[in-house]
Formats: sequence, C-alpha cells, structure tokens
Amino acid sequence: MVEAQIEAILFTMGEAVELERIAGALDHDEETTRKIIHNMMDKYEQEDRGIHIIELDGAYQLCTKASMYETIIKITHIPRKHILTDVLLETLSIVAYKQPITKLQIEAIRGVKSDHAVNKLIEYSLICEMGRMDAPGRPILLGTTEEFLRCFGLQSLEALPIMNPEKLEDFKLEAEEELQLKLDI
Amino acid sequence: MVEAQIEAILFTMGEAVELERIAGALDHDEETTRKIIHNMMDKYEQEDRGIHIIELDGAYQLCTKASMYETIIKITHIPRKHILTDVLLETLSIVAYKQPITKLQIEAIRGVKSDHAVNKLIEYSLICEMGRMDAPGRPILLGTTEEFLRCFGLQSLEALPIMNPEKLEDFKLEAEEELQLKLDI
Amino acid sequence: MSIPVKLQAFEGPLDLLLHLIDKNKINIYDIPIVEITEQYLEYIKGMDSKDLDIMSEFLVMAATLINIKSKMLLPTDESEEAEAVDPRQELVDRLLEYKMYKYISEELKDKQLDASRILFKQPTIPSEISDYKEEIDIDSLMSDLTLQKLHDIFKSIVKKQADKIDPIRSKFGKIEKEEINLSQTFIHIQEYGLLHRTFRFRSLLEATKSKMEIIVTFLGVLELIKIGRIRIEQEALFDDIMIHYLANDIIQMEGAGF
Repeated sequence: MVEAQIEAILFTMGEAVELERIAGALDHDEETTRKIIHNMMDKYEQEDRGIHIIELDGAYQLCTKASMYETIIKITHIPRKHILTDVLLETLSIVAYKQPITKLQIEAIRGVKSDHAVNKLIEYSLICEMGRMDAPGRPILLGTTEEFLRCFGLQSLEALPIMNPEKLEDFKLEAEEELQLKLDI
Repeated sequence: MVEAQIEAILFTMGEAVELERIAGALDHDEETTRKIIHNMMDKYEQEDRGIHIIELDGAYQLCTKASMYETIIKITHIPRKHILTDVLLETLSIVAYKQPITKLQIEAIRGVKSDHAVNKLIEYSLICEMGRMDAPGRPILLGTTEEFLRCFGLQSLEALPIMNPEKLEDFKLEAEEELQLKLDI
Repeated sequence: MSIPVKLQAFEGPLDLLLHLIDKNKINIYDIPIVEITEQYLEYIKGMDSKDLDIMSEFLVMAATLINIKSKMLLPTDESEEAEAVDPRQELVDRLLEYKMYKYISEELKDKQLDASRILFKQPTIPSEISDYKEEIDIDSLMSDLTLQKLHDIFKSIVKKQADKIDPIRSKFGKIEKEEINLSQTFIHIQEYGLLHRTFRFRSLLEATKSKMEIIVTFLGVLELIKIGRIRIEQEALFDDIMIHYLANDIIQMEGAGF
C-alpha cells in the first residue's frame, strides 16, 4: 500500500521529489521511506517494467528506462492519419478567400468556436500567422501559406477562383433589395 | 519485454494512445496487443501499484488510482479542472445522449437559448463539431470528445448511465403513485 | 441580465414549470392547467423585462400554456372523442424529457466527481527524442481537394452569411404588441397558393412586417403540409424552398384542426 502511494506520488509529480516530502506525505520517517523506495527500485528493474525510479541527490523520480528509447522513437514516428475534415475544409476556404483574417472573424462567419480547426490547419502548414491586426488586443491575422498555393499549382493568391469582391457585392445587394422591398410596403 | 515497452509508451506519452499506434510501435497485430494490455491492466490492479491503465474508446492511458487521491493532495495542490454549472451539465447530458445533435435541437429540449453553454463546453473540449447536418442551413452537429470520457470516467459512450426507457417508466410510476394517493383521499 | 434573484435559479421556462409542478405536488400527467398557468404568469410578471432574449422564451411558454388552457375549455366534439388527444400531451412529453436530462446530469455530476480523483501526467518525451517533428504529407492530405471544391465550399458559406443578414430579423429591436389573425393568415396563404400554384417560400414572407407575422405564416405553412394541402421541395442545399399548392379550394382553419 505504501509502495502504491509512492508510485502514485512520483507519477503525478513527474519531476524529482525529495525524500523528505515523500516521507511527509506518507507519515513515515525518512529512513523507513528510503528503504521502501530502494526496495521498489529493485522491483522496477525487472524485465516486464518499462519505467523505473532514479535517485537524484536525495530526490526520486519516475522515468522511462533508457532501453525503451527505441520503442518510444518508433511510436512518436508513426504517422497519424490526417484528413481534411469538413470543419477544416470550411475553415480553410474562409481563410483562403478572406485573408488576412483573425480567428474571431472566422468564428463570426462559422458561428462556432474554431480554435481546433485553426490549430490543425497551422499544424498542417496550410495557414499561418501573417502579422497582427492594428486593433485592440492586436489579434493575430491568418492567411494561407506558400505550401497551400503549391498544392494547387497556383503562382499567387490572385489565381484563386474569383469570389471577391463582385460576388460579395451581389449577395449584399440581394439582401438589401429584399430589405427595400419590405420597407416599401 | 512487450509489457515493459507498453508501460514505457504509455508513461512517456502521458495522453491516451490508440491501440493501433501501440501495436504499430511493437510490430504486433492489434488483437495480440489488446490482449497483452488487458493482461497488464489486471496486474496493475494489485495492491502495491498506485497507477493503472484505463481504456478510452479504444485508446489506453496511464493514470493514478482514485484511491491514491488522498495521499497525492497531501504532497501537491491539484487544480480543479472546470467546474461545470448545472446549465453546462444539463447541456452536456443532452449532447452525450443525443449526439450528433444541433444547437437548435438542444435548445428545443431545454426550452432556452444555449449559445453560451455550447461555447463553454467547446472551450472546455468536452464537446466538438462533428460536421454539418445535411439539411437546409447545414447546421453544425455536435458530439462529445475523448476529454469528455476522461472527465467522467467513462470507457466509451456505451458506459453512459442508462436512462431510457426504464427511467421514464420510473417517472411515470412516480406520477401514477402520486395520482393514486390523490384518488385514495 | 437583471432578473430578480429568486428567478435567477430557473434555467428556462421548462425549469420553472417543473418547479411549479413540484411545489404544488401535482401529477405531471394531469397538470391542472388553469392554476399552473396563473402561477406561471405570476412568476414572469415579477421578471425584469429588460432582457428580451430571456423574457421571450418565458413568454413563448406562457403562450403555449394559454393555448392549452383555451383548448381544454372548448367542449370536445362527442363524435371525435375516441381519438381526442389531450392538449397537454405535448407539454407533458417535453417536461418528461427535460426532467430526464436534469436527472441524468445529476448522475453525470457524481461521475465527474469520482473521475476527478484520478490524475494524469504530462507527456515526458525525452529531449533526445522530442526534437523529432512529424512530417505531414500535404500532397496526400490535399489530394481530394480541388480549387473548384474549395470555391464551392466558400460560396455556400457566404450564401449562408447573406441569408443571415436577414433583412427581416435585422430590423428586430423591440417586441410590439400586435394583433395577428391566425385564421386570416391561414386563408391568405391558401389564396396565394391558389393564385400562384408554385411559389418560393420567400415570396410568401415579402408582405410580412413583423416577427410574429413570419412565425404565424410559417406555422400556417407547416399546418398545410401536415394536412397535405401543399408540398414543398428544395432542389439543392441553400436553394429557395419551393411550395406547390395541391388543393383547389380554401379551407377554414377550424376545418384543418388547428
């Protein structure tokens, strides 16, 4: 039971914890605690364990065994499956056509928080920071990357299918006309 | 040896790791890997261990045992994650049981606007966008996240407390009893 | 938001109703609608009406209650008694569903408390390894995406935005008391239908001046769909909804069982 407590403490703390603090949390004297920890250290050295306790200047820390590095390298190198979900596509198209644009502006258009989508697109190097807006809080402006253009074989942003600004005007006019209609009545 | 590798992976990564990735790093098939992990899970339940493996929707994560909590708070301050108000909990339950669901559908059940609650839950990573509904206006569909499972100690959505239709029956019985009481008088 | 303190506890109209039902020890399947409506109205009278968003939700429920009350006061048609539906049924169903979620959220609260005793650790990838950055193959990521598709996606978003700059709704600033004649609107839609046979839903709204009128028109359309007098279709997402008037006459609302 004491061993379990020590394991839980070292796991949660992550960093090296002084013997004194461990003993204090367990209501044990330091000498007994030290003995228990060293007993545990032996157990951790068994083959079926991937982590062990190391001692650093009177403090103890739980960490991965060096022999496990290859496995860790392997798992960190396994490529994850990446797909452009509808959410990402939608966000990407907004950035492409409205850049430079802030996250808040994206969220206003989409009607929902978009941190996750923006972060993913940055991770994928499809969009990036383009500076900051000269406004309170100096929000970050986002735009598409060269990588993005290259994927479509585009020389520059001007080559994007035209939407702005005529089309936008059309939509606005349409809406205004309807408003006018109503006011006329 | 394989067990040691799995322990090292889960310890190092900290987060939930998909079975698929673990198997990939070990050069094992998923079924064998799954069996080994479940075998390990049993071992971790022994008295002298303070940590164990939990399953989250086909991924595995190392964490402390709940029984260790009292010991750990003696040594360190544990910041409370997000405290969910009744409004948030209510909205979250609706999303959990009815997902994928639109904000309008949530509002129909609650009888009140729910923008604030929905946005907060997204901010806390407890719910997320799951795409858009194939209907006029293409409203956003919401569902719960892995973080939701973790925060509520659920292995998967199937582990949600069952409510229909027994619970409804209970309510009905309750109501009928009350009615009976009244008729008896 | 400046609702009096005693009311702040209610999350919405359903919450308030459940409270009243509880307080009065009423059977949810047999709500004494007259009393409950009175109590409900009494409550919302005490509300600060400055916050229209909140107020309107409580008012919608008030209207529902009054509607149910009036229906219950009407004498039931003897011949139709067999299939008569209790006007309270829909409300009861909603209340039960809501109550269920309230109940389940209590259970979830307990689960969260239990789970909060479990602690995790941050990733500790050794520095020798952590320099590695995952390569993402953008070309395969983007393989299904064409410029045309990207353009279409953006177009549909802008269209949605344009719809949102709803000239009607953007004019809402205040709630006015007004007389909307439901049966008149019901007949008006049919007159319009007889005249045009096939028309855009939007064109029906062109003569409407207020939110209430739009709502009533919409309700009328729904009712006409329900009784099979009109058919609607939409060619593609975001297109206008087309309405086809199928009948050759006009019926009164009473006949439609409104």
